[in-house]
Amino acid sequence: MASITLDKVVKLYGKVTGVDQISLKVADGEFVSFLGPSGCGKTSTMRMIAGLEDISRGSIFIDDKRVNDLPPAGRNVAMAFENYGLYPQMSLFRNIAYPLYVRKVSPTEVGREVVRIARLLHIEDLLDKKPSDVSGGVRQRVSLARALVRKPTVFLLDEPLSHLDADLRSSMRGELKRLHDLNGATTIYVTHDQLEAMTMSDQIAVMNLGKLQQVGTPSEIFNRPANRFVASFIGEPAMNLLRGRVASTPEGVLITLQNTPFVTLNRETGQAVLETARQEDGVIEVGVRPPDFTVASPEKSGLQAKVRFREFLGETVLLTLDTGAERVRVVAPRDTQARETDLVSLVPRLDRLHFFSIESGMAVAHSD
Amino acid sequence: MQSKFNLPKITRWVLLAVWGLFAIFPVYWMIITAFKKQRDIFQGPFLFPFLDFTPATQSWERVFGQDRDDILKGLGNSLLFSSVSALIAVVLGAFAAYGLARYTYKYGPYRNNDLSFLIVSQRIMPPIVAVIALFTMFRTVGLIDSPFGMILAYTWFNLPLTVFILTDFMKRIPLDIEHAAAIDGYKKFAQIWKVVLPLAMPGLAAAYLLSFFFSWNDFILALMLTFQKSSTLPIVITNMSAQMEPRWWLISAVGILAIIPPMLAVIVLDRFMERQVLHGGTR
Amino acid sequence: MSSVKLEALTKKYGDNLAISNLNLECQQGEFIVLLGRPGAGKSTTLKLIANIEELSSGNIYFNDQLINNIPTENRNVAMAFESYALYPHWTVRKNLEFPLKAPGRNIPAAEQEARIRRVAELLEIAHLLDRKPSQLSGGQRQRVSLGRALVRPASVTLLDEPIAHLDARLRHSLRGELKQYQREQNATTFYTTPDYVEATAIADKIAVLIDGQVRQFATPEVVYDEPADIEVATIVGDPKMNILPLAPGATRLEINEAWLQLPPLPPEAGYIGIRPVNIQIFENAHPYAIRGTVYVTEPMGYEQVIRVEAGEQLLNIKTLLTTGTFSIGQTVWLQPDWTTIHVFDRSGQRLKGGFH
Amino acid sequence: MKHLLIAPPLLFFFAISVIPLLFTLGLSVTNTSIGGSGSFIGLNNYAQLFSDQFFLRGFLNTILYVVLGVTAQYWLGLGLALLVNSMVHGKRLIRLLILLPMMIPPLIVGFVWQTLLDSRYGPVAGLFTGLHLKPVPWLTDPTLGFVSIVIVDTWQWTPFMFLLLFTGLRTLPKEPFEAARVDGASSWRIFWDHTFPMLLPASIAAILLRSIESFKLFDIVFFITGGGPGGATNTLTLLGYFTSLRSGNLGYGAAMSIILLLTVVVLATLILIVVRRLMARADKAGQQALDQFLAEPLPVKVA
Repeated sequence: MASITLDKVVKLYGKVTGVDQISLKVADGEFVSFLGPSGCGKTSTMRMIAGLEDISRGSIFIDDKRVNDLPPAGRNVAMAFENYGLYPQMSLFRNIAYPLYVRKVSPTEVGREVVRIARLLHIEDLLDKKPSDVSGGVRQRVSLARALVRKPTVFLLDEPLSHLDADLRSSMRGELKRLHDLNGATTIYVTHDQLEAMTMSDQIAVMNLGKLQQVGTPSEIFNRPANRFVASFIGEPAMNLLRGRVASTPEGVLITLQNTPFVTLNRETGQAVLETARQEDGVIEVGVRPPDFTVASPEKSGLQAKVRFREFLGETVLLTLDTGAERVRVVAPRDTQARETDLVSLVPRLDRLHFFSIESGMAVAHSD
Repeated sequence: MQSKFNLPKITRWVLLAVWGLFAIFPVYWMIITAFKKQRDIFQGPFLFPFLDFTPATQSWERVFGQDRDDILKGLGNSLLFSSVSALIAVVLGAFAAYGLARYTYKYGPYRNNDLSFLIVSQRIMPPIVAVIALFTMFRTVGLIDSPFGMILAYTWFNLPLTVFILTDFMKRIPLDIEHAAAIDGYKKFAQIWKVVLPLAMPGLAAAYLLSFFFSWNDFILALMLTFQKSSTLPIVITNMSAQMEPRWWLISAVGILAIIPPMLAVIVLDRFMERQVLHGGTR
Repeated sequence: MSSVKLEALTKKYGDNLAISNLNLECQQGEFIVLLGRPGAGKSTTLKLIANIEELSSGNIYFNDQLINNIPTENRNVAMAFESYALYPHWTVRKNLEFPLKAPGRNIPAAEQEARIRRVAELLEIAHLLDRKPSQLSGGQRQRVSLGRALVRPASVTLLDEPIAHLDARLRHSLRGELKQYQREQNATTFYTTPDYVEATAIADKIAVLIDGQVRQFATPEVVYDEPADIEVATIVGDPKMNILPLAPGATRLEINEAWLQLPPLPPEAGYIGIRPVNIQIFENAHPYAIRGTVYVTEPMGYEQVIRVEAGEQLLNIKTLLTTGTFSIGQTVWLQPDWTTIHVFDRSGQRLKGGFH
Repeated sequence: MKHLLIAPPLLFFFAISVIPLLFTLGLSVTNTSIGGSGSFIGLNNYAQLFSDQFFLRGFLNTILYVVLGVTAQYWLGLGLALLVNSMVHGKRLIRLLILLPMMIPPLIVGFVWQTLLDSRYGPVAGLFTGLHLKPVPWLTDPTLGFVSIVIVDTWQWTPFMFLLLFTGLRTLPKEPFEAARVDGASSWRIFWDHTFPMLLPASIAAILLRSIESFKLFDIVFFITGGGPGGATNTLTLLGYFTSLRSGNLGYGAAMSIILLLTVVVLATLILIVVRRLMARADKAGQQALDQFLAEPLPVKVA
């Protein structure tokens, strides 16, 4: 097993910058997710680590050894592809065995290893089939099995669950996490699904537009998002981002939304918010996650809003509300009385507010 | 590093250049021969690049003078037969291919696959097997040496090919797109005309091109089924050279003319074949 | 804008029954969601209504008129395909225009333009009108396909997983807008999805499809609170409802040498179901609790899902992250809340009666 | 409606394929000659064929042309397709240049190569003299004549193979090749383990098509050697033509064509069977290995 270091890695496609100066360290045995929307450069980064794409600038080290000029075979990485990348003319058995055949492992050993992995992934009865004869779920597991059958320095998994249906995806998520827990292999996992990243990773590297946005544990990413992008990309439904006016009062720093007082911050948090707002016309962006609002009757002080939709989600309801200028989403207990067109007052949880600079989008403070 | 076949770059270029020389040289030779006099042709051999002769326009004077009418007739006939028969073959082939791709046929024991095989199997039959009978049949109904007869013969010759190529293309057009047109309120004919045919464009272009090539290059059918009036370019050229000492300079000049139409066809149709029309329609 | 009645629909592919004896009736303007796993027959049902697939048997009525023999192009149904099925050789605008220009519709040019504009704004594709489908991302293509179905008035609108491939933000905002729009148009809508959250959020009524049959047809609240059988119960809810088999006549549940006293149950009870939020988890030995081993944990924001091996069972538990941190292999104790259980008979049917 | 769609090709099939075929079959059991009627002579024509040195030579030649020509064209076409496919720039132009020979009518091809290979005035002879080598009688020596025909056929039709194989290569998915590189396979192994097998369907189609067309080889030979010297480069189609229409021996010529047709059908079927066998055998070997491993009980810790 090994550690991986990216040092100011850049990928250019002609004049377009696909990956922009990414620096990152993955410790031995860590499970790290590259998370971001499609086209954010996460897959390109992984492919550069695998050696499938040239590195335009910067360096990649595996265990302190610079690997820029090594072909994929020389890096001893194992990879599972988003579209499986199975060998269509070979049986599933031969597909899984292929990396071992190439390394001239003895046939007995190959058979033993393949069957072991196949049993682990519950595909041992299908090994004589061709990839075209089995379902997408099985193909996905074969692609994983082919990566897992060797003992590489690092596992690279490119959206390995994206084509599975919901049930299988959720159970495979658990299986993968257990597998990593058992073998402790350094793993890089590419995904656009924040839930996958949140549930499985030791560390998440959030990317957007080719740039690294934040690296941290799932809890850091969720509770202290570094900027507006990370804040709205993590968590479902997405965090509400509201425009507030900032004013200094004797009690502290007062934030006003829609001309009504919203919250008064303590000195420490307030100071940072105040300083940013001073340079930006006295305005700040307030982030509130949908579960962090409480729905109260309209006479209570809070953000006044009119219910636009009420959607039943089982344990909870999702309310979409109009505040006049903005649209707000709130997740509330299902016994919440508010119906469509009702007026309500939204009261935020004071210890779970996030503040972002309007101009740069960077987080200014978190009130926790 | 990106290549699937990892030869060093220089080796690749050298290999390509060797083949390129082999492939292009005869064409080059034809072009320079077209500017030689009979005497120069029999002066050789010289050293590469074989340009040590005085260029002459003897051949072109013949092409645009004495032999003009014959050549024009041959060129016109070839162009007419090839382009029209290719068009008919593509249209009929497209409809048949659509049928084979979308419907289930059952004629006694014959299903879709048997029918396609029957149609395509005609291609296996060497023309020589049919040509004697064809000659007799055509003579009986008076189609020998007639444009209609030649177009008919070439259409027959090419139809299996177009059906073969287009069936595959029709199958690749997602059924849902056709269904969408029905949902949107259009009847079958409009569905085919507005949606299916535009989406089969690369196939139609490829099928047309190949049909055109095969008719254009045909020799044996024209040899058997024409005499005078409907002679195609290859027959005209043969007649010109049916002498003890072939006039290579003249034949080369006509040869250059003969390459132009298929080249133009390729250049025009190549872009249609490259077009990824189906891209983006479905998930 | 019709009421729809599906009567004993059956669709066979060879020997394979895709839809068997499916019945469903809905009023004009209702928003019906067909919820089911992949392969349950959701798409097939829509295609039967559109007559893209031929009925093997059964009857379809629009406004009480039998329409079995009316061809697709005359049924006046609009449909968004799961595969999108855009016309790749045309721009987005032409794609949206095509249904409006169909023979016999005679929609004035100004109204066509207005409709296209309205739908393009609703779906946030107004800036893409002059692009071709190949220049769009997957999510944008899906919105164009949805737009083509919404742009014209239709007797029935059929939407086959129309927002499955959009990003989370759009999925949430579109859900509500879509329903609102269809309500304004007074359009009868059939909508398929495998995602129960989408179904409960948007539906007037949910039809749960399993093996080509409607297992339950009711409002979202009823489907969630009173699932008709075990299969319905496990489709609606994430993570899945835990289903525990009972020995005949059992009065207690034995797992890992511990047992739990069951509440009084009718004699025909065969299974009990407990939702993951209704099981409490403890790090230390706890009275009235069964022992288990953590199989895997999944933190997600404020909450976490913990899967616990207990005896033969793998139980799902959903709780707040603040409940504690658990690691794979750790021993934990579980205590179900008996007041919230669902009871099913041996064949998996829900038992009526007040067990909670 | 659906019957109307496939009516034309079926009509053509019966009118211009089946009827002439029966007609030719009928002719082949008579001694009909041009301008005269013949009488039924049973299988005499066929019997005679097998003692006809010209026919036997032509038969052998045809098969050799197909085998040698198609083999050469396949490997060259495959090589070119791989080379061009691995290029990043200039694909389109190179492709057009490679396709050029295919666009020239065989008749012209014949003339051009005749001049090229002429032992007195041709540039090839010129090159040989320039290198102080003895000029080679390309067209007048029986063996060399045969070789020349194969070279010209390869020159003209390698582009066709290239086109089919290049298109085939372009439709192959990208991921398996990347997977193989990550799995640690060398270029050579990737070619034999993946490219070649995945291209097999396209290869089979290309080889079959070219074989079928090669059996009809006529015009190139007609114009370059006319079948000579002494029938050394004859093909069955050429013989059939000379016998039926030049010598006017329709019945005998018809019998020749029928034999040709049978040969094509038998060979095409053989190619298909052999290929299917090969593919099935590869599967079977894998299957046996698998059975052996599955039979072995293994201590596996399943979660």
